[in-house]
Amino acid sequence: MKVDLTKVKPYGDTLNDGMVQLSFTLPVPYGDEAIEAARQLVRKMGLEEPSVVYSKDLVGFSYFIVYAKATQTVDYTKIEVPKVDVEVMDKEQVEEYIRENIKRNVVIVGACTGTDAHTVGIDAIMNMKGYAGHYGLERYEGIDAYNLGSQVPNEELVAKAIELNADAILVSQVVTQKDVHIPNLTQLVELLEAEGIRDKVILVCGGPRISHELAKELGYDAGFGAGTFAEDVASFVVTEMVKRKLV
Amino acid sequence: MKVDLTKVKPYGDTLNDGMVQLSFTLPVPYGDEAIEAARQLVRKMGLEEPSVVYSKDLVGFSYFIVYAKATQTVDYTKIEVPKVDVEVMDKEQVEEYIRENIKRNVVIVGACTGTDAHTVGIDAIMNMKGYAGHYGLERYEGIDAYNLGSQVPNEELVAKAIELNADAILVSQVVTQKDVHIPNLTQLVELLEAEGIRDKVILVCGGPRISHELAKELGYDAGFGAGTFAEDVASFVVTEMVKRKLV
Amino acid sequence: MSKLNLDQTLIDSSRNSARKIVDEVQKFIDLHTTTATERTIARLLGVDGVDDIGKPLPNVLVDSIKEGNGLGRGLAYWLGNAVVQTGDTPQEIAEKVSRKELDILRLPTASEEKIKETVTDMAKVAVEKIANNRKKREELISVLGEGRKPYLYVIVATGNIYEDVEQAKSAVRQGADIIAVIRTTGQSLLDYVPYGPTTEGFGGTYATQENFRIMRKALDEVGQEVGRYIRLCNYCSGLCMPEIAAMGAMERLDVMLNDALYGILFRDINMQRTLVDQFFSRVINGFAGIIINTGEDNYLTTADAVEEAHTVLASQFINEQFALKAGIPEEQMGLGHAFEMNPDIENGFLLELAQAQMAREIFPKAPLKYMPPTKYMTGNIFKGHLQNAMFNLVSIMTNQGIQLLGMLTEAIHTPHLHDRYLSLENAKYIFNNARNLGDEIMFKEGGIIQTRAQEVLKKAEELLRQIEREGLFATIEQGKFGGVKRSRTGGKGLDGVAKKDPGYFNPFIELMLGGER
Amino acid sequence: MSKLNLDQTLIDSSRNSARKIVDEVQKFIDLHTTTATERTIARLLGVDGVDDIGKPLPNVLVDSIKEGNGLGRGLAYWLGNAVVQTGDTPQEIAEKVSRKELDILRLPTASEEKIKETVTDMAKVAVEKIANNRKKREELISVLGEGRKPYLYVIVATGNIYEDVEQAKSAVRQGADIIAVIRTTGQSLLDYVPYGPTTEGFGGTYATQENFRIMRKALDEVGQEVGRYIRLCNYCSGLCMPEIAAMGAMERLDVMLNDALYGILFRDINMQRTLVDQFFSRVINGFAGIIINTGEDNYLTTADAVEEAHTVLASQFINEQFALKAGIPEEQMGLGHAFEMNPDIENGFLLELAQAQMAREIFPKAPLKYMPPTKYMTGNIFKGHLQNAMFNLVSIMTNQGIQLLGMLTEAIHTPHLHDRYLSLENAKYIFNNARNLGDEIMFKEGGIIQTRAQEVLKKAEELLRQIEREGLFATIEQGKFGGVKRSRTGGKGLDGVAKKDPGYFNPFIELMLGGER
Ligand code: B12
Ligand code: B12
Ligand SMILES: Cc1ncc(COP(=O)(O)O)c(C=O)c1O
Ligand SMILES: Cc1ncc(COP(=O)(O)O)c(C=O)c1O
Repeated sequence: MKVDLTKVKPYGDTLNDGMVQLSFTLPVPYGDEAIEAARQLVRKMGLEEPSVVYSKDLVGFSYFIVYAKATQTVDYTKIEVPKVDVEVMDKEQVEEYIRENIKRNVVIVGACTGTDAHTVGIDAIMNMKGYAGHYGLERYEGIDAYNLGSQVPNEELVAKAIELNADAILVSQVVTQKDVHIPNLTQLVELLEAEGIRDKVILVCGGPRISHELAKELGYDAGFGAGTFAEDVASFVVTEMVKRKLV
Repeated sequence: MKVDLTKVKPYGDTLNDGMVQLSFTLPVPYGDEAIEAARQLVRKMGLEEPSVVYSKDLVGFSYFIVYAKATQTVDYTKIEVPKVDVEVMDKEQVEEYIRENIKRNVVIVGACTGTDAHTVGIDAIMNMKGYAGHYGLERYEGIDAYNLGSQVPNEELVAKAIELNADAILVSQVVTQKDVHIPNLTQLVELLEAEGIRDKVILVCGGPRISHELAKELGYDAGFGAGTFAEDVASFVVTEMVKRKLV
Repeated sequence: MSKLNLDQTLIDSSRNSARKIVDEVQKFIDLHTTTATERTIARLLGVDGVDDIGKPLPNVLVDSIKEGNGLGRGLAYWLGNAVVQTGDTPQEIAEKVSRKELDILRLPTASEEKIKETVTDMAKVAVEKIANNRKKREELISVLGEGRKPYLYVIVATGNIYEDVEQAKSAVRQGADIIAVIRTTGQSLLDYVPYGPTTEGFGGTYATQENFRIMRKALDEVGQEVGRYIRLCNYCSGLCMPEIAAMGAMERLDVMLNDALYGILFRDINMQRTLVDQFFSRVINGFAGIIINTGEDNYLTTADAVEEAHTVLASQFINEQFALKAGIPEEQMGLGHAFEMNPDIENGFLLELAQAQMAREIFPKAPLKYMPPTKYMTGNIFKGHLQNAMFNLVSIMTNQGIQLLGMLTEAIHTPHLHDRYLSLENAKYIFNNARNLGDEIMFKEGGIIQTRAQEVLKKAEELLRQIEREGLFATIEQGKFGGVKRSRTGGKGLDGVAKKDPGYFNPFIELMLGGER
Repeated sequence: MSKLNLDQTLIDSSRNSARKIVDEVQKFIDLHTTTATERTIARLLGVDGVDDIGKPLPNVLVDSIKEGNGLGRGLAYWLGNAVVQTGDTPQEIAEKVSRKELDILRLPTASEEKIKETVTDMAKVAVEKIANNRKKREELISVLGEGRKPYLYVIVATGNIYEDVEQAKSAVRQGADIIAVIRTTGQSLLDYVPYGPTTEGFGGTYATQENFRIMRKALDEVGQEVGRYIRLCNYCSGLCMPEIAAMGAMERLDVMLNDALYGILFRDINMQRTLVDQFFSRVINGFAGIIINTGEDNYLTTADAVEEAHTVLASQFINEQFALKAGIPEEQMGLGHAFEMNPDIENGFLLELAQAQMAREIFPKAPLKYMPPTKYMTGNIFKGHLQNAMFNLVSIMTNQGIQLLGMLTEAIHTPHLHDRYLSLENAKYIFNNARNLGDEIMFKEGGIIQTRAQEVLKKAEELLRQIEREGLFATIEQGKFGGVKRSRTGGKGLDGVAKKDPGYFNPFIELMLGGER
């Protein structure tokens, strides 16, 4: 069993068998034709031998579970993933880094913005208690952390950042239905630019559907997804401040 | 909400959102690159906005659950499915049909062939008891049903069919791993042709992965899949006998 | 017969404390009204529609009264007087006010008696209509029948009422008993109720009276088709709590999310505002025969389900007393709790079982609303489906009333059409396959399950006694529920609260509750 | 303490009947030998490899003896004599026979005593090796530890031993305790054991000694990595039952599917052949410390799990007695049963619970092998995952020994790599989350669960008494097990059965069992 990493295919029970499981609903009445429609659709995706292993009449809709064989391959050796480019330090190391390189308290303002009321994520990063045994920023020596909570309008967040002379702004977005987070995150960047302070702050966003790639696209300095801890963000913020000479 | 049946797309929660769920394993070590490989693969299938909602390190392999949006559409109005073309009669009707149109007993031989030992399917069709409240062929007046059981070599089945002067042969194939059923089903057709009796019998196969389409391709008169009852097969056999003037 | 060996004196003491806590708060409530409460009265008296900039006429009317500092007297007084003076209908008056053709604070005033009489006559029409809806529901249930308990409750949340309808019908055909139309993100913070049919929500659909009507009609139809009365649920919370109650009562909704504290804790709505609003909303729900669903489950999305289980129970006791105050019988109290423990906990299932059984024994007549795992759901839809199965199993073992079905995609998106089907299949399988398991088993004396339930009860009782000493407002200020701290004068909507003037009156309280407050 | 209130006299009576049934059959067994038995003796004496057309040398040797009508005397006699006469090793002799250089039936004959002594000395070497394997296993377990019961058992079935290895290692890393390499379709009907590493099976991989070795090595390695002894399982059934036992004993397998009746019922192997073969195979398994897994679960794939539950129990009693006869201690008896009821049955879960708890109480020391739902699995992988969860729940509630994990794709294909991961995750979640549920609950006196168990026991006892009267052969002829009828002289392999001559001997029975048969 020797995998050719330049031509990677899904693996069911034999190398390169290409096996993929799919499930979806089609808005057509249930019957043999619906099942055939499902098979045709999967074939159009470039998958071979589609086998509808289960189907169900949802009355006016038809649901399918399908197995099929992917024909496509991926060159794994060529993959490069944009990553937050920073050596993650632990709490003590961040504190020491601040003492040595910044020599003053770092001010961080955070909020869950727009109509989004999911505080648990931003709390996990900022509150004393932290998350899964990792203390939040409030507990870091050398960091002044202000968590504005949820449903904070972008305007209010910017005003607060200016008032506190913040070094970094952390934004959480959890509701992503119909991509509602995109305009909201974009508007914040615009507001900061309008206020002329975009360059003076480290701007970070996070949430379960946020990737670093997306964050960069939207004009943020970094983005953090599921399973982030305070130290990941803190490490990025303090190193970036030094890099961008914002100390 | 008006569905365009010439351009049907998967339906998640909005018409034409194209939402599809996939899961598969790639034989690459787990990490951000693996996740990106999964996304790239799904994009190559012509699906947009692939979102890896779960991934798991299987050590040397990586498992993914992905949601993405299909871009392909299917023209539902153009779909035609090859179907066993017969009016299904119930037991009494079949018996009456035999009395009126065939006027002698119909001999049917059945078996689960090759190395396949799954008798439940063929028993469901042939044995007295039947399946899910539908009596099997043995109980039909006017039908002499011989169930040879499982693991029957094709040669033995053909010999028995000749010996009994069978009108129809029923073959069950349940094990389909590595397509083992294809050569086995094909060989039976060849044997019958070699014996010069292919035209004289109604040849039917069945099993959970058998479709009428596949059966026709392989040279059978009909194929029956999951959820078949004795009356489906009986109706086909007796009508076909009359149609082909084998009475 | 208690399976848990719970100490009845602790239960009695808890209930007693809760009653005293609520008595205290009710004193405050009785002295105040709110913009939302007055808008509700306007709606019940027949005011509907929007002005030319889309502002709802109930808001137009109440804002004009508020600006003129007349809120303390109550809308009923001003509107009643206007009707007496002009002979117009409330709707005509509202329209005139919106066109600035009329200032109802500056009309000559009729006698209080005359006004009250006029208003009460109009109010009776509304109350009659609601009573008829209630009768209609009872009739339909007796003709069509209804699902077996636990009722299978699923949400629709496409943002588009017409898509919602399709999805709801499909869900009913797969076995759903209750359809809840989730509200769009942020609606709870709007200080008005949007108008008309809507197709543009995020993570949910606007609650509007027209949307209620559309869905009610669809569910009545599909209910006929499947031969089962299908209940419709919406959200009676946020800044328009009592208005939505009124709309729901008029459109024959059957179930309403309606918690005395939820808005305070989870939407940062001012506590004075919410507490006053919840009272009238509950009076309406109670009278309309609507089952309320309280929101204790939400605590466990921020606080730990093992550590903070007693706060759920304490809150259930409080919600029970608030509900009784508003005339809601136990049979309409869908007290909330949730299956929210970390699935990695050894014997976590036993702890969940203990909690659910405890709620069952302490609130024997309530159609308990049981919420599925959400917090520990992940993108692993296969594992998620199992978590939901274990949740369903606890429910059937402990005889819950309303099963809010968990969706295997909980961590990813609002449900796809087939997610609902899979959830219904999950629940139907487990409920049927283990139907009488609860009747068949006893719990070991002093075992993990009994001990856990006893401990939670004990801690809840202590907490309630503490709240009784300190008062509910102070308790919330300290963050005792869901770990969320709220100040008495913070949050949204405080400016909509007003002290009642001596002449204040709300005709519906008397009509619906059968006794003045 | 019985949770089921089972009647001990019925249990005793059942066991008593089973003993008598088996005593009768054992009389038949003791008078007969088979080609497979003799080939096994050849293997144990060191004969291995294949001839130039790929026929295994044990077959070459035994066939030559059979053709010369010498089978009744037994291979040990002929081969022993040849060793005495030629001074060659058994392997050398087999090779010469295969090259037609030697006819071992035509050599001068040494004294029986001399032959016996020579053979016994050689046999002791083999027995010693097997005993060492057993010690090695015990050592490894005491150093590495092992999984908690119920052991998590998964299959690999790619057809390619090298793919199997990858999949097995991945499964172990996800938590598997036992890896079973499923055999290719049809191997059980081969009257020889294939040779060497193989990569071309259908629905499973050939059982060969080399494949055993390859997998054993891989599991030892990954066991070190995860710090847990990993058990290897294969199939000791079919026409080569005892040969595979010997190979397994030599390669330190730990678990063997090994049922006294399975081959008869499900592979249409002649009943005389199977019954004789199973005896020697079990003597070897017993001595090698291998846990046997019996196949009662298979009944329920053809017969109805509600109607025919008592046949499972009856068969367990019979398998128990056959095992005792062959020196297998209770601790090595993985008696089989299965979670095979139609998931649509109301309270089906209660019936499954009753059956599993009953097996537990009746066979308290046996590491019961519990099989997952298969028959009612469909292509609906989500529902299937739930069926498996309920199965896992019954197991942890009733303290089963070996949990053969259900795969959500059971109705579709042999498991994909991640199917195994999902199954392991399923079992680990349920086992951990409901770890002590069984200790916590009692069953209602006279309730559905108790009543069901009592009924099944009663029917099993009646069936066993009937079999005792009619004999096992006749019972199978009537189709009492799994609804499958087999005649005494039908099926495959009867021509491999021979009556023992007076001078017959098999050195291993004495050495392994410590008493001649
Ligand atoms: C808890 C919860 C709630 C609670 C929130 C309580 C609170 N105070 O936060 C309540 C019950 C109030 C709630 C309500 C709603 N919810 Co909600 N909720 C959840 C739930 C169950 C868990 C979210 C959570 O707490 N996760 C745990 C935290 C720790 O994870 P996290 O947020 O991902 O954060 C981590 C990382 O992402 C990252 N991170 C997050 N933010 C940031 C920011 C920065 C700067 C950085 C560096 C990192 C970072 O670090 C964190 C720690 O590792 C999820 C489902 C699920 N299982 O995920 C649904 C979910 C998020 N909710 C959802 C919805 C739709 C709603 C509602 C809008 C429904 C409605 N219409 O009423 C409402 C309204 C809320 C609103 N206005 O926003 C949807 C979102 C769908 C989507 N993709 O858009 C979900 C997925 C459920 C569903 N399937 O419908 N919800
Ligand atoms: C029962 C069963 C067994 C029993 C069989 C007992 C018996 N006497 O039949 C036992 C335990 C012995 C067994 C053994 C094996 N099995 Co098996 N078994 C199953 C199981 C659980 C159910 C099959 C069944 O009975 N279905 C019920 C019947 C009524 O349905 P059906 O066969 O589809 O028949 C209907 C239709 O298809 C149709 N039909 C069928 N035949 C015909 C013929 C005609 C002419 C017509 C008209 C219609 C028709 O009508 C029937 C009624 O509606 C399936 C898994 C599953 N849940 O499907 C695995 C399964 C079929 N088995 C499988 C395998 C691999 C095996 C083994 C090969 C494993 C091994 N290596 O040892 C062995 C060996 C058997 C062999 N040599 O063939 C695989 C097949 C994988 C594949 N796609 O190739 C499955 C899918 C399980 C799995 N995931 O691994 N098995
Ligand atoms: C009692 C209660 N009200 C309302 C809601 C809904 O939230 P929103 O106020 O955002 O509509 C919930 C959330 O589940 C709830 O439990
Ligand atoms: C006892 C026993 N032996 C053997 C097998 C395997 O079948 P085969 O004989 O085809 O290898 C099974 C099937 O599960 C079984 O239960």
